[in-house]
This record gives sequence, C-alpha cells and structure tokens, in this order.
Amino acid sequence: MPDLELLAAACEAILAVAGEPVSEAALVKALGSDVTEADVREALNLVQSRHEAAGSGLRLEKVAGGYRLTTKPELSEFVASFLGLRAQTRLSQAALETLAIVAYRQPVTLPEINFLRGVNSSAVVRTLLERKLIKVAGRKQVVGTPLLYRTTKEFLVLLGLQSLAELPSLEELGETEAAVGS
Amino acid sequence: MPDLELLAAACEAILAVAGEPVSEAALVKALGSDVTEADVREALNLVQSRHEAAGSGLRLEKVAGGYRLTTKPELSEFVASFLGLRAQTRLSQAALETLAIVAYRQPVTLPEINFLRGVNSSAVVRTLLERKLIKVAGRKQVVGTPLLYRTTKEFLVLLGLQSLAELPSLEELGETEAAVGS
Amino acid sequence: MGAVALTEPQGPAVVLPVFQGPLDLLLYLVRENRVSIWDIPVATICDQYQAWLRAMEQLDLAVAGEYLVCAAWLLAIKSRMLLPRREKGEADPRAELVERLLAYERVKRQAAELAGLLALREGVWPVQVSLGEEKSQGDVALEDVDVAALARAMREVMEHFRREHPPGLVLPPMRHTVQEKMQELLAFLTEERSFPLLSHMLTRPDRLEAVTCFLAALELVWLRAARVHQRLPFAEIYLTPTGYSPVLEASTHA
Repeated sequence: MPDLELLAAACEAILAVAGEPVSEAALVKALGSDVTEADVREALNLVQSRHEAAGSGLRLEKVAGGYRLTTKPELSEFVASFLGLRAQTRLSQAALETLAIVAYRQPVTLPEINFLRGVNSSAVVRTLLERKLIKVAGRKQVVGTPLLYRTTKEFLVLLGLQSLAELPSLEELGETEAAVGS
Repeated sequence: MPDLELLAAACEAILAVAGEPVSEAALVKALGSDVTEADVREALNLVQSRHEAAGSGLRLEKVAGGYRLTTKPELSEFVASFLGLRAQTRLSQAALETLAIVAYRQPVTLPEINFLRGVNSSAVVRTLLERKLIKVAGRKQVVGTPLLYRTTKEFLVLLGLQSLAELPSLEELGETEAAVGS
Repeated sequence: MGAVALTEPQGPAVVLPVFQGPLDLLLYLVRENRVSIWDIPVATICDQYQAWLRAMEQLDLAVAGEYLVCAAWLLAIKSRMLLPRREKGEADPRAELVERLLAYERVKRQAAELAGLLALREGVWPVQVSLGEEKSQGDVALEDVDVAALARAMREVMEHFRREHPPGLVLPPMRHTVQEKMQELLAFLTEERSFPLLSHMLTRPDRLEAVTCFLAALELVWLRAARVHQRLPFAEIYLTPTGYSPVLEASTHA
C-alpha cells in the first residue's frame, strides 16, 4: 500500500487546483495504478482531520459529485473583507467594456453606451465616475439632453499616455479582423 | 494580541481564494484594525510551517511582492496527471527572446525588439500581451510614437520573482562577451 | 534555435536547425566555423549564409524577407572589406555586424535564463479554492489595465453588438433604363394584344423599376406606339399596341 501521507498531500494538491468537486474515481485515476478507492478514502480522511486543526483555514467538503476544498465558514468574515477591499482596486469586465466605449467614442451618452453594450450600464458608469476614470462633459443637444461622458486625466495616467491622441487604434493593437495574419 | 492560530487560518483562507499573490499590507487591512504587520508575519510563519508536514499538498510562497499558496513541486506528477491537457503551456523560443528583451530593457518599443532580434516580432508581442506577461506602458516620444512595453506582475509570478531586481544579471552567468564563438 | 525533423516520403529524415532569424543563423555560422566574433571572415560567412538560404528555399521553408535584407547587408560589408582602408582611423566595416551579433547573443542568453527560471517553476500550480457560488470572473487589477486590455474590451463590445444586430439582407438595386423598358414593353405588346401595365408595375421587385416602367409606357404613348385604357379609377391600366413600331435606339446599356 502506498505512502498514506503522500497520497493525502497529492489529494489535497489536486483538490486545491481543481476549482470544482472531484470524484473519488478521478482521484484514483490521477494517483496511479497501484492506488485503490479505499486508499483514497483513507487519504481524504487524513486531509480532513488535518484541516480540523484551528490553524487551518480550509476544510474538506463532500458535495454532490465528490470532494472539494473550501474556506472554513467561520472565516468568511475575513475572506469577505479581503474580497471587498480588493474589489476597490479592480475593474470588472463590464467596467472595462464601458471604459473602452467612453475612451474610443467620447464624448458619449449613457443611452449610447447602453445601446452598444446591449445592457443597462448606469451602475457601471457610476462606478467609473467614482473612480474618476470618466467625467461628465456637458449635455448632448438631443431629446432628453443626456449627459456626455469623457475620460479623465487619471485615465491617461493609468494607461501611461500623454494625451488621448496617443490612444492606439484597434488596428494598431491587432484587434480587428483586418489585421489578423499580418 | 489576537489569537495567532485564528490569524493563520484567516491568512490561509484569504490566500486560497485570492488566486494571486497578496501583499502583507492587504492582509493586515483585511484582518481588522487590531492586527499589525508583525502579527501577520507571525501568522504566515505558522501557515508555512504547517505546510512543511509531509501530509500537506500545499506550500506558502513569497512572490511578486506578496504571498500565495501553490501546490508542492514534488506533487507535480499527480497534479499534471489530474489536469491532463490543462497543463501549463510552454513559451516558444521566439516568445522567450522577446520576453527577455522586454524584461531586461523595459520600457521598450516594437521597433527596438525587431532590431535586436533581427525579425519582425509583432505577432509574438501580441501573444505575450494576450498572456498578460507584458503590457503597454505609454508611448515613446520619438518619430511615430511607438508603444512602449513593460513586463507585468503576472510575469514575476510566472518566473517566481519578487521583483525585477531579482532578474539574474548576465555577470552572474559568467558571461564574457569575448567568449562568443570561441 | 531548435530543430525540425523533415520526414521526406522517400529517403531518410533530414534534421535541420530552425533559426529564429538571420542573426540567429549568423551566430550559428560563427560558432560552426570556430572564428572570433571580433574578426569574422566575412567572405566565408557570407557564402555559407547564402548556401543556407538556398537550402532553406529548396526545403520550402518560408524564408522571411529579413533573411534577404541581411544577405544584402552581408554582401555590402564583404565588398567594403575588399576596398583598401583610406585612413588609419576608419571604422571596420564589420563594426555594426559585430555589435548586432553581440546584442543578439545577449538576448539569447537572457532568454535561456528566463527559460531556466521557468523550468524551476514547472509543476507548481496556484491554489484557487472555490468560494461556493460567487466567483469574481474577468476582474482586472487596476494596475494591469493597459491600452491592450482596453482595446480587447472594445473589440468584445463590438463583436457582441454585431452578433445582436446582424445586418439586414441588402439586395443591390437593379439598374434599369427607360430605353430598355420601352423595348421590353414593345415586345410584350406584340405578343399580347392587351398588356396589364398596372399589375406589371405593382409586381416589380423594386420601386425604381416600377417607375422606370411607367416612364417607358408614357414614352411609348407619346411616340404613338401604344395606347392606354383604364375603365375605372384605380382599376387595371391596359396598354395596347397601335401597330406603329418606332425605331428605338439600340441600348448601349450592358
């Protein structure tokens, strides 16, 4: 019978990178021909008992379809606090897309952004305003006189650009079909 | 001083969900107002020593100005077997050369890369951009105002470096230019 | 430099070094000849370089333009080497070649260094345990936002927009001339003694053709080649021949 500690470590490593529940059968397959289901179960027991120690932040969970590692529920406060703080230094894909529209189509209105993205983007626009990456630059003289948005100086600093004229065209960055294969 | 075991568990939980290096400062902030940097460092020491046990599949790593959890290298065979085709993809020689030019000469432009390599490297640069190993960092104020490239944090993480200062210098390699061709 | 195995259907496999470019090939030749990079025998290297280019062409390897540019450069250096140097202080014609080869050699060493670091990192995977349900996907750290990320986002917006708004089916409008329509109508009139003009107009695929048709009919009436009848307002308009057949100019419209 193989080294139980090694098997436990291997199971933990696999579960830690899987990102989704892993079945016992998948573990058996990954661990090699001389490993049985009973070995895997014993190894998983070892993993579980190790995580019961107060110093461990993880736990082994048996869910539909197999096993997975998650953070301990009693630590969720810290994890949530970390993720909340981190979110402030990150841009979501929606925010990035909206920022791209403002950058390339400025000055642009919210209805125009909504039309291009196909979803209501008012919350995202608000976030970008709060982050000072875009600003209000007057109103468009059409029905409803919607606000016009432009990018800010902070936006240029973030991208390391001197002026908007330095913003590369999509062609320059090879982001269009026409440039493929060139 | 807060419960050290609890702090260690919280640090581990945060690192496990972060998926990227987390700075000491970010940990301190997430753990609450009564926690100091010294506390965090002590807690991380505890996490590290716990993972040194044979039964653990993970290890704590200091990289790119922060900490992160990875699988242990000695378990790579099992993890690779589990991930199958999802294993890491290698960089081509062209990509390595281009990455080396950006890493050692940053910020650098495409014309400069082309000149050094003697071949057009725009496709390689695009690949490195897509893999987020390099990023655009403004424009050079010369004719044509070409884009400037720099390496990213992701580059440091991939190579296991704390900072660019850790890039090995050629002197350490025992290189003498006269040795070429001898 | 790597290697590629070319398996020919007949004969043994040929193993050929794969060069990253002309500088890579030149460095290889300098090493193969065991000569000092500071005193390159340009004539020899130049001949060997061209032999390699021919070999690569014969094997149908794509020889990029850079190789040819470099070949011309080598030839220029070679010819300058044949000229006697006028002054003592005149630069060696090979100076730039040496400089570029040394710089490239450095790049190769640095690349090897990075490869070494990467090899050490092989088999280490980042831990990413799930949080249960929610997973922050596609988030970018603010420090990683560059113009390339922005351009990528813009392309995604545009691709999504194109998917949601497929262009309508657009038929190129047919080109018709009154002249052509007159000939067409005359042909109908000689065949059918009474031609339903209104129905014909209403069933044309585009409005322009219908209008052209109407103008052609008016023209025929004016030339006295046809008559029009309508029994009631909005009823069918019939076109009938008068028996007179005007000489129409041959249509020049293709």
